[in-house]
Amino acid sequence: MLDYITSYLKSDLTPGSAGNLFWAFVYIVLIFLGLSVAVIAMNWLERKILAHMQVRLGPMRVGPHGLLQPIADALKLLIKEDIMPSAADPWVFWSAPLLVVITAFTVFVVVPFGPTHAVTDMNIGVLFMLGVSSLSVLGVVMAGWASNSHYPLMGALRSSAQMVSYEIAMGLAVISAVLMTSLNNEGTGTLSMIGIVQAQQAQHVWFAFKFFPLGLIAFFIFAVAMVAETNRAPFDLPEAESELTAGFHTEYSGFRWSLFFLAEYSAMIAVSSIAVTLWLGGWMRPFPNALNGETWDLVFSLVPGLTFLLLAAITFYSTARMPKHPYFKVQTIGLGGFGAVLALIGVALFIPPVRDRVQDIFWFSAKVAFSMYMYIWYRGTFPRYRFDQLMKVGWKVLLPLGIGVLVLTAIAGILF
Amino acid sequence: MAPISTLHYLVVAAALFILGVIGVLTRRNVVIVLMSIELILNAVNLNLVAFSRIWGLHGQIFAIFVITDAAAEAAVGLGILIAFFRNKETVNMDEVDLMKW
Amino acid sequence: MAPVATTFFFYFLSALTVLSGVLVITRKNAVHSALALIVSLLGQAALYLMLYAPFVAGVQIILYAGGIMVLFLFVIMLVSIEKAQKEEQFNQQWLVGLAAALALGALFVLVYVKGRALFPDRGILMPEQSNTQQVAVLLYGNYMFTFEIASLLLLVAIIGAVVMAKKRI
Amino acid sequence: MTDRTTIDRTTIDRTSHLELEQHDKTFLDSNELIINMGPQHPATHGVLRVVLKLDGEKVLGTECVIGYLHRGVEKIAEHRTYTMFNPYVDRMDYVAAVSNGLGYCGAVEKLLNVEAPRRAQYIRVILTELNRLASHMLWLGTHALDIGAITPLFYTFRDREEILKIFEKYCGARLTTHAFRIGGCSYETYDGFEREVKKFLDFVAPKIDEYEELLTTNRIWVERTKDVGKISARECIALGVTGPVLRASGVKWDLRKAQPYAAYADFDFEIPVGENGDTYDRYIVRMQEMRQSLRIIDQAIGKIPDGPIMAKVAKVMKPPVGEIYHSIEAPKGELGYFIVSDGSTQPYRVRVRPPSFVNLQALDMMVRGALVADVIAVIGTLDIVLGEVDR
Repeated sequence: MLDYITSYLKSDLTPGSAGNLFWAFVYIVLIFLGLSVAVIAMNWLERKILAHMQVRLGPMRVGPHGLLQPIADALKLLIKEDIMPSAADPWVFWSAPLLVVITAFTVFVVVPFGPTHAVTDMNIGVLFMLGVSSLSVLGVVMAGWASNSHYPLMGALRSSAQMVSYEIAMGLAVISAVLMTSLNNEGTGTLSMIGIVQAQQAQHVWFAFKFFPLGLIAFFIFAVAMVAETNRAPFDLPEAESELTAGFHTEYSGFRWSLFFLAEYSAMIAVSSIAVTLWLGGWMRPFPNALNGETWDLVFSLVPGLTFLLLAAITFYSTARMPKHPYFKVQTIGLGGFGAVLALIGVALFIPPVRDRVQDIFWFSAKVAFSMYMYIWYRGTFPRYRFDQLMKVGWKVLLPLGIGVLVLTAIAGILF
Repeated sequence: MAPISTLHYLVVAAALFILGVIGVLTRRNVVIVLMSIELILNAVNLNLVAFSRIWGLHGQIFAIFVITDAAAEAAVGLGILIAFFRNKETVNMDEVDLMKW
Repeated sequence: MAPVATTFFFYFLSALTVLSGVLVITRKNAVHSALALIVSLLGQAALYLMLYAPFVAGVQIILYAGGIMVLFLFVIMLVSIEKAQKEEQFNQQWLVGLAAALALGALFVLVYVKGRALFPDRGILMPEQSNTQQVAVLLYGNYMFTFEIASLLLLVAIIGAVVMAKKRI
Repeated sequence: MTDRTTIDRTTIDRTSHLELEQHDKTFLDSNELIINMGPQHPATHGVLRVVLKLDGEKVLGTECVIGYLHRGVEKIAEHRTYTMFNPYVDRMDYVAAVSNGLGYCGAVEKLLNVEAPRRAQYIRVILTELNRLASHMLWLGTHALDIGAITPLFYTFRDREEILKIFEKYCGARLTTHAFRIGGCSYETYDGFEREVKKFLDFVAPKIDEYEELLTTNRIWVERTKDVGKISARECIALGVTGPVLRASGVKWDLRKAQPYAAYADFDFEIPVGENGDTYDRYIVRMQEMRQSLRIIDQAIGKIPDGPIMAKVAKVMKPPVGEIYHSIEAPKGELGYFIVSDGSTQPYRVRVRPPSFVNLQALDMMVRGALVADVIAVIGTLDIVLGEVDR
């Protein structure tokens, strides 16, 4: 048994490829937990960042700087009465949020957090991710239809039309990235998520900067399409609050609504990880071509620890600025404790074996986090598109652009 | 239990095919008839892929073509359905008895 | 990787596929039928994976479950189904249909029993790693012409669907 | 089978009454879906209920159902003395309460044939223009929010707060100010009023640039607002639409210039006008108006005269028998008061011509043939306050 467990650690395969069920299970649990924590953190961060963009403070009451707010929200949602409209179709109404959540989580089976840190490595990885994430539209349509109400139905129709049309632009952008993986001596490309990152490693470049500006344009197309896919501002028409109240999940409440919420955020993380894997070098550290060599490797390997120390420093600074009043005593201690935990993690990340193991995961998460920040930024900045304009952007701008980039990438691949 | 052979897959495909045929022949709702056709096409696909395990990949290519065809068929079929519904306000198969409108 | 619990998964998936197939043709509500069909299609995609055809499985999920079925659901929502639900679900010739289906089933049984030798039990295991490549080589090599014709078919289908569904040209 | 007429903006019959009963069961065909937007809807700015008749996403017609906030203000007036009724008018357009008060006081003053002293007139102008700024800021924030830009709302509310602080210091109330009395002002300005208003002017001018930076050249904003809710000058006049909506259609009509009241004749300012009468032009016009208000306040603060703030008005007002109509340019358009006096202490009849109510009439015409999302944009751009629509 112990051999079975330890044997995997020495191999350089993913648990799925090595056929090691135990570790596959461990990875699944880890990803599930990590994703839940990420969604909770994202909830807090989105509210905080948006608030600071909008000259306000955001959640401040529950816990120091509102740190416990997402947990309070989750508790509230779980305790809330779960209402089902009497005219709703119970089975479909019940299964729609489940379907959305399941598809959003299933995608993470193939997301490579590092060369061995993925549940499994499929040789149709990208196809799998696109396919499974395209299933979530079914959940949206089911939710809208099952509610048996006008606004959800309109939201569902809008979102299905939107998701289906943006999937095409997305697919074209993905194909041009896959095309770039075939630029090796054998001329064989790959659809495997790990294989794509390895191709970028072999070519010493992130695909976003390959064939400048082709890679960048493809990345741009994907970046726009992925916002539309996840129904986020400025493409949040299906749940446009000022038009359709809440779109397809108007009739949902309590736990079922929180499932939609969970699915939306994990879908955002999922498409961000596709973008990171395909264009931003996956787990590679920044500047793989310009700043290479032992010294730079060492310098970049210190970044994770430094990041956490910086976060800890910010936390300590905020702790020092807390009002000196007995009422805030618990909160101040809590914030200080949080900072101490961050600092401990930061210190732990400097220990060489940990440092080497964590590198890949850190860079991958950092890039995904950057992408998530962009999501929040869009939401704070852009007005919402109208439906016909949304379709126009999808079909008349992104689609021709995608085809053009694809053709040009193929030509560039032959020429260079 | 016996190891899973090609024949097992063929039996599943046959079952799906028969279900599809029953659906096409007996249902009155046009949408469900169209879906039954999809079932039939899928049964064929399963056969093709199962055979491709023995006689090479050509079966999979055919399966892909069948899926393409299914997409085309669904698009045209649903287009006809919409046109039909707009004129007759029903999705009943038995009402489809005019060659033009 | 070596397949795990093939027998169990085969029986589980085929039961799922066939049972949801039964639901497709028996449900009153077309949306329920469509959802059952989606489950059936996903079960089949998993069966393709077991047959070492991952590319076809991926195409099945993206195109069938994600594309065609969304189209179906879309149309079902557009046409009112409340009226269709209250009507008689099966037409008068359901006995004939059932008989035809049974005859077909008998034919299948006959073929499978008589022609058992035609389907050898040994399967040539496709090397999983290069399935997509092999499909691509065949698709853009031997079947290039067919591939182009398929694209033409799709174009015709698009135009046809638009012409049919448009209110007024 | 209903007749399937082509629906597009050019051929649409913009005046026919919407027949809500006549519709099919689904929305596959031309005239089908009836959607009830409001009275509890995030984007109808209160308790407005709009019944939409839709073809898919396209609006075939609308019907406004109002009255959810009706409080019978006009009827109340008949049982209050002229002075007692003054605070009630603040509750109509509660985001521009000062303008309401100015209109009412002006009307009664005309009826009594008294004139407020110059200093009072200047204070009135300053506060009214500040209130115009506040009202336009609130409009901008909510309008942008309706179109999906959530950030401007907080910026405008932050800056509106400064105005409300000045109001609070002046008269003790932030929203329903009751700042003016018949015959002048209730209060003398507080110490440092001029300084604070000047400080506010310096503070707010760059902020308006900031809003414009966020929106004016934003591609999505321009696409969402250009050619949306178009209304021609002719249609505006036919419907009695006034205010920025009218001016955005190209009519240079501003009561501050056309029939100057208070001290507006003393100031130098321009009337911004648009060309197309679409939502974008209305946005531009209102932004320009905010700058013009700054100009007026700046001039008023510069030459505010000394003197009394109240004219001699009897404690118990008994205006002569007669009737009077007095209107001012409120932030939303022409706000008029028609008062009939029977010589007693109470008005015989008060009728308010609220700009929001009249402008709301244009909604149906503006959104026919547009999309659902445009209805939201148009409701936002009309800048209605339900308190004033329903009274």
